[in-house]
Amino acid sequence: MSSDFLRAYGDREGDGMVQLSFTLAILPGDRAREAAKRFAEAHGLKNPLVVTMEQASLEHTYFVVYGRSVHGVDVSQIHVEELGAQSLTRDEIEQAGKKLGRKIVVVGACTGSDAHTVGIDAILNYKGFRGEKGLESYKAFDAHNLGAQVENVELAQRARALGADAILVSQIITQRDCHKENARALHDLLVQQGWRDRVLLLLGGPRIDNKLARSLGFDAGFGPGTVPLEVAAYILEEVIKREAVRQPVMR
Amino acid sequence: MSSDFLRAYGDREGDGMVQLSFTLAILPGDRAREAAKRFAEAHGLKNPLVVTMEQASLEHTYFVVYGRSVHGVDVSQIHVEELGAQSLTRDEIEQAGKKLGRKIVVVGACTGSDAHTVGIDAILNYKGFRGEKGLESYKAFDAHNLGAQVENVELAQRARALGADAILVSQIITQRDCHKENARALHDLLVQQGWRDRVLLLLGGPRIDNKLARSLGFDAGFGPGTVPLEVAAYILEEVIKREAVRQPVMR
Amino acid sequence: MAKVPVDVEKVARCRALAADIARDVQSTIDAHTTIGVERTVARAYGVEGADAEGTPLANALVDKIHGAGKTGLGVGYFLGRALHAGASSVQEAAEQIAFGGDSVEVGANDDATSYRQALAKHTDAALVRIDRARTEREGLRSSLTVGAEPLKYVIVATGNIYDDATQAKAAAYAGSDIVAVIRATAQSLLDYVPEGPTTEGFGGTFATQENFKIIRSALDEISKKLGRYVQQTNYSSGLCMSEIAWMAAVERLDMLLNDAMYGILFRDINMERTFIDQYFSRRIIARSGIVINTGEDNYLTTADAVERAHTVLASQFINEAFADRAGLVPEQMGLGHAYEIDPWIEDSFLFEVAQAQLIRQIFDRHPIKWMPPTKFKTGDIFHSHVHDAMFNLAGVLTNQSIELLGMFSEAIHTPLLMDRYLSLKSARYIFGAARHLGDEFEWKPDGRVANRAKAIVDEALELLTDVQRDSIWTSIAAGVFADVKRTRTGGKGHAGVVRRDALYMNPILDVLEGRAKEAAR
Amino acid sequence: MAKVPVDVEKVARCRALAADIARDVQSTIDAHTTIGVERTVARAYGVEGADAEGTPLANALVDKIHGAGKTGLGVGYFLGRALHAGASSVQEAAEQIAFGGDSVEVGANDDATSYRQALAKHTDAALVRIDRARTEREGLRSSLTVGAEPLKYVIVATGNIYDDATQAKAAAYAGSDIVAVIRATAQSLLDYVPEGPTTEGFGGTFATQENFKIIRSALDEISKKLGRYVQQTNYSSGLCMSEIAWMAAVERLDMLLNDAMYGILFRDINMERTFIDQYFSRRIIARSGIVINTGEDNYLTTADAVERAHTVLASQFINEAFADRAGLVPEQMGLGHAYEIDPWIEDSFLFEVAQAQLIRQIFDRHPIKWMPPTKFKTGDIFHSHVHDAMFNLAGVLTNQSIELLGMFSEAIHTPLLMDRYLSLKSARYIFGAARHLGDEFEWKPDGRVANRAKAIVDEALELLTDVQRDSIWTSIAAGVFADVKRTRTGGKGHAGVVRRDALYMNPILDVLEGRAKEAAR
Ligand code: B12
Ligand code: B12
Ligand SMILES: Cc1ncc(COP(=O)(O)O)c(C=O)c1O
Ligand SMILES: Cc1ncc(COP(=O)(O)O)c(C=O)c1O
Repeated sequence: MSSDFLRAYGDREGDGMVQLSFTLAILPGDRAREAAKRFAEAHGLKNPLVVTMEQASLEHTYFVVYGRSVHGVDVSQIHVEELGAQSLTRDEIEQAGKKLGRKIVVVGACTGSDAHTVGIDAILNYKGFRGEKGLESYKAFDAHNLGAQVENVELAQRARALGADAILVSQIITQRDCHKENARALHDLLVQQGWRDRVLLLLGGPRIDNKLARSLGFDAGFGPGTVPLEVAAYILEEVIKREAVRQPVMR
Repeated sequence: MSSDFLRAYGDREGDGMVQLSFTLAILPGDRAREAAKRFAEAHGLKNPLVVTMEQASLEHTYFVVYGRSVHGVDVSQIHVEELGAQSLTRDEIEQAGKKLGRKIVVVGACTGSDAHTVGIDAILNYKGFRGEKGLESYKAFDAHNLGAQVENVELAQRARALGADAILVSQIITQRDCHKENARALHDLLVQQGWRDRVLLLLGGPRIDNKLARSLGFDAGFGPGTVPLEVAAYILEEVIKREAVRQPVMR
Repeated sequence: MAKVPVDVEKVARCRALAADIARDVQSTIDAHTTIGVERTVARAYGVEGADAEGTPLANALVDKIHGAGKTGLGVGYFLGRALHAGASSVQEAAEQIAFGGDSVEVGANDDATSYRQALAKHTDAALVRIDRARTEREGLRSSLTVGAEPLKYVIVATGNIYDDATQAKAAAYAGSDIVAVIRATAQSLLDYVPEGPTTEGFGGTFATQENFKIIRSALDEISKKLGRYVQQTNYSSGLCMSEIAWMAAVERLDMLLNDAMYGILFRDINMERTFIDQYFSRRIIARSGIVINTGEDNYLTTADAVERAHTVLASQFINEAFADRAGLVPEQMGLGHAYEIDPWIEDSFLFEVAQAQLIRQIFDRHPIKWMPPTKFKTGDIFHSHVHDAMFNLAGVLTNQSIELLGMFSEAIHTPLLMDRYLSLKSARYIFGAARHLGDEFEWKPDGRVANRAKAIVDEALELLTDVQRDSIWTSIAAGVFADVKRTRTGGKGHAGVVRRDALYMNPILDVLEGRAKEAAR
Repeated sequence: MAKVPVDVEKVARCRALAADIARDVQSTIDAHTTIGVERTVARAYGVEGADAEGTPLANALVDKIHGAGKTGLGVGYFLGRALHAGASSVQEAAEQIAFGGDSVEVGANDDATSYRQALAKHTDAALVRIDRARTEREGLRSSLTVGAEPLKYVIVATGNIYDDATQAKAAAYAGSDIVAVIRATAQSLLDYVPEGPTTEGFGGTFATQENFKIIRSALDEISKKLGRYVQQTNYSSGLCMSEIAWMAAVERLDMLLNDAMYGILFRDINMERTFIDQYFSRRIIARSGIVINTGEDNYLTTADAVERAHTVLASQFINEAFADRAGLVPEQMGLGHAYEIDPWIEDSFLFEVAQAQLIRQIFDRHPIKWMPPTKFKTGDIFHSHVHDAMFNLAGVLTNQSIELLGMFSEAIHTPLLMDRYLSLKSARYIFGAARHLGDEFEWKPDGRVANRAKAIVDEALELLTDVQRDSIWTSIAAGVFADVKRTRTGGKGHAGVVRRDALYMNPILDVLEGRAKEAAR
């Protein structure tokens, strides 16, 4: 066990203490307590303590259990694809944008039947997020926010028409993984239309991370708390990188 | 899978949804999120969602994870030793006590260095618990409450001197299982002194249940929320049962 | 109750301005109908069922008429004509028109008066159906106890109506007074109401007539078991606003989310369409005794709750004015607002209380509906639970009527059974522990709370003055509410708006508006 | 601040009665010493270390004297004699007496005056050590910022001092102002203070001088890192009350749990022993500038918090009177009370607020210490977190000085790192969100809150009248506090109480009591 092997920390190094809560379709009692205990044990909790057992419906009981987990993670085995972008200041971005000699066109939308605009607005709109202005406010960018409830087909068409360097997709609703389906479908559509490689694809939302986005065919993913600057920096760097590789960009 | 096979219930039958929270000695970030995810997966959570990742110290991060547990419990396989006692009313107890022709002597204490008297007081003292009076208030019982911080040796000696039918032990402090050690030690002491079989041994406390008490050599265990009546009914029935088997009781 | 100072004269001016704003819109409403309104009329007359693809007969019928450009006559015109021509029932009439090749042209010797007569007994029946449901609801309610205010309102949203029923009963068991079945994500943009029970929905469950029945019957069952009447609510909103209002009326729902402007702002539904639909939906609601819940809470999810607090109040005056025009009494107007200030702002609790108390006092006969924190919720469920606790405290302190309980998992998923149970437990505790807190003091007349309340009234008055001057159409286009801009003819569903013909026939509306005599019963 | 009406005349009578009660006890205190007091004196003179079995030299020394029945002369007498006889240091003197066969009999030609002289420079050194620690503490404190009230006080209790240090730093990082290391379950009944760092304890960690040092140094480190001074506290309580007070004084602790009667009631420690020990401990505390926290909160864990609320107030007056007699200024008297009313009682929050506000007003210069709900906590950690939230709200509303933060796992275990983090986060939120709530109103003079406050004063006055009449000895025997009965000569540690001899020598006490001149420095 290397020192990179982490166990849960309750109040002592390596004590493995975790808290688990759940509902079972059983009524409170000795049997139920035992059932909850075994359920916790099945997860690898040793000597689990059923500290709450309360009837939550005519058929269900809610439990809270504490126990010492036998599990751990070897963090030395974790290789996450960190986002490439360096942290640039707003000024640096504007400088680099000037050098580029043209505005970077970004087109964003919250797609499918998802009507949550706040996230994409936070990134794109002038108003911004946490006191930081959105991409609209940058001279380096030409930002188009199509709003919410935008179908993939429409988004693809508008983006193409605008000559987008980057498409920004927001997905907030995640019930039964509809965000994954929706995102992957856009990627597939662009592949089918033959221009996937010519555009940066960004995905964002409270349940998105870089790893997930990449697994759905996107170039990068942005999670909760993202600020416009990070996104601006990422797009700028990528566009410059790509510009260098393959000139001229079709438009 | 029989219908007795229970999975966790989130908002749909069998969805397996559980909530797990814990702390790891790692700082927040993509690696930490992945570590938390793998940690959750190790417990059998499918597609775990790391919904919280907050730095809780200079070295630790606190996580909340939701995921669908693959585990379940077969409740048909659970055979818990339910407490024997039927639910009697106070009147029925007093009636049966009268028939018995003598008072049942009970001696209670909170043992070891444990100073928590409230639990044992709730069961024994006149004042009682949740509006229900304690064993002191029954004509059928002669109740002696030795209070807290009572050593096993002293308890055994007093109980013997008083001719106890039942010894009631309360254990509240459970850090590093000191309650188990303490309780088992009393049992062993009585065995050693040769009169374990002649007395009922009851254990109670917020982390006690019947199963645990029996595994420690006690006759019955009582958990949180116990009311005096349950205890009275249990002792009465057991004493009557034993009286019938082996007459006369040594005193 | 701990009161804040309210300038009654300013409030009166706000009301007068709002009445003006609504009056301006009413002329448009009175001159138009929509395909949604007409489908509602068809359903009220008894048109039911759907074809194999799931297209409701009401849609097929109205689409046929609309395709022929004759919606301006009203579906009643054509149904009456078919009945007059011998159709044995409204259903048969509808089928003939939709599929049977009946003409939807207006003939030279059409006789509107006879058509209206042919409809008369059906008009009566339609109203009787609503009234019966109302009587039945009121009977059941009065035979059982009802919860104390703030009423504890919780949502269920599994996507599957049968799971919803399980959870609705669980919620009732755990102490809720009102259960809402949240709608599936996409439903408000559908221009039809799905048929039958449904078991697949994202973020919620479809609102269908059958689903309403299933939940009502589950709640009736548990209400009787508990001896406490549990209310049901759903959404009369989106492109089928009035159809759903009618379904709710006949299926004995108790409340409806229903707002004069929500669809415009949050679903990008056309403005005219929304105003016309809301009017007819509210006419039905007024008749049925249902309580509406308006959606001003939503404004604070897109706009800042400190800076734009007055837009909520201004909009409430407008919603009140529209509701009043549709015949609702104040006791039916559950005006909405929300606890959405950034919790980390110093004295945020005081600001929340100020607004809650202000609204409570201004709309004193109204069953105010209060929404919990949502926007600043994070995945930290423990902290989220505390945030909701402060909301609950503010609710009982300011005596809100309907308190939609927050869920600690708000930022994560629609509530699990356990989440809802804990939410109810927490509300029960706080409503009890601080039951009479509001009776114990008055707010200092020049304190932070009072000054905040005064400022909100001042700003609302200013805003209403502007809106009255510019008209609501222009004001919404300028983004005064929710920081969202919409145009009069933009948005979804505008094609379903039609100018009424001189012969426009809607006998049900005539009764609801009090212009036609009611049948004796 | 939202005030409740307080009858100042009644409060003055309560104070006078309490002063009387304490005066009665003082005659016993002044006539006695205890083995605990003498060990403290020995330590103050520099006696340190322990033998291989862990018996501290201070114990071996005093046990020897006590065994010979000479405790009444004071350990100072014998140390002074040994020094006078040529011992090179106090430590050597102590070793000689304890193990070296020095006589502990009083000789015919003993010369107390010389012994006292021999001690003089050591007496000075003992006081300098306390004063230096105080100066150092005050210096560090004033070089850093300190948190706003209510101060956020949290406990750590892993059993292992090194884990405690980790958690103390974590707590500081997460925003705590004060960190307490809870003591091991059995320690208060030990008649010695263990030596060195300890890593095994049930329910807490042993209070040892080395452990104090470890935590103080961890907190100094993090305080400097954060730029915010974090206070340390522990327990001066149990059979080693005054020894621990001395250790805390020299190791720069900031606060101490220290109560005139807690040991009697909750640890069944002998009454006389406790009163004598508390006096000497407080004399040291007064000198060191430490703030005490009294333990009236505990009463409400065994007695009902609604019915016995006045016993808390009455006891606070008594604790105040005892503290005053020991030279503490009000700014050092952190009188304790607690939020322990059954949360499911209607208006329980109002009752809690009434008491908290009342105590805040009556003891207006005192750093009131408020304890969270514990007794009605269950394993439902989610609900427990909400319960604590209401406590936090009441704390900021009534402006408590020191708020011991509740932990959601209270009914389960001593806090995990995560539990403490969340507790601090919640307090930070509520203290901010309701920061000025108390400035916004006054309680109605005849409301539930005000009437409750009045009733508590009335009942406390009545109780104090009885106690003054009967004496504290008799009253405690009758169970007036905490529903617990104890007798004057019963309980643990009575054998360690000794009547002072006419020659009793305790030069340190003489200085602390202001009877002896202080050395110039
Ligand atoms: C505000 C809100 C609404 C508003 C939306 C208003 C609007 N115009 O946006 C209203 C009230 C209309 C609404 C309605 C509904 N909502 Co809603 N809503 C929320 C709420 C409270 C906050 C979301 C939000 O604004 N967050 C703030 C923003 C700034 O954060 P963000 O979206 O995460 O964005 C940040 C990052 O993720 C990132 N980001 C996001 N997108 C992108 C894109 C790119 C390219 C990049 C780089 C970054 C990026 O950057 C942003 C800034 O940091 C959440 C609960 C919550 N607290 O999260 C529920 C929530 C999202 N809603 C939910 C639901 C179910 C609905 C409804 C379907 C309910 C119903 N049936 O009525 C409806 C229907 C709406 C629809 N069709 O989508 C659920 C989703 C459940 C799930 N996981 O699937 C949630 C979680 C609530 C819940 N617990 O039930 N909602
Ligand atoms: C009150 C209390 C105290 C009071 C005790 C006063 C007294 N005279 O009893 C005081 C303040 C003195 C105290 C001190 C300490 N306490 Co304490 N205390 C509690 C508290 C808040 C409530 C316990 C209680 O009274 N419950 C109410 C009674 C009615 O419930 P009950 O005990 O479960 O009893 C019921 C059943 O279990 C059953 N039952 C119990 N015994 C028996 C016996 C029989 C025979 C039967 C049939 C039934 C039965 O019937 C009862 C009625 O239903 C708990 C936290 C909590 N909320 O549980 C902590 C708690 C028990 N204490 C704790 C600790 C650590 C301490 C200290 C060691 C802390 C310290 N270092 O200072 C000290 C030392 C005391 C000691 N040596 O034991 C921990 C224990 C941790 C653990 N699991 O090991 C707890 C859980 C708090 C915490 N989270 O840290 N405590
Ligand atoms: C008035 C109103 N209608 C409807 C909804 C629900 O959303 P939708 O109908 O757009 O799905 C809300 C949102 O909570 C609302 O406030
Ligand atoms: C004044 C006082 N001393 C001590 C303690 C700690 O308990 P003990 O010293 O008995 O272990 C407490 C309890 O919280 C207390 O209030």
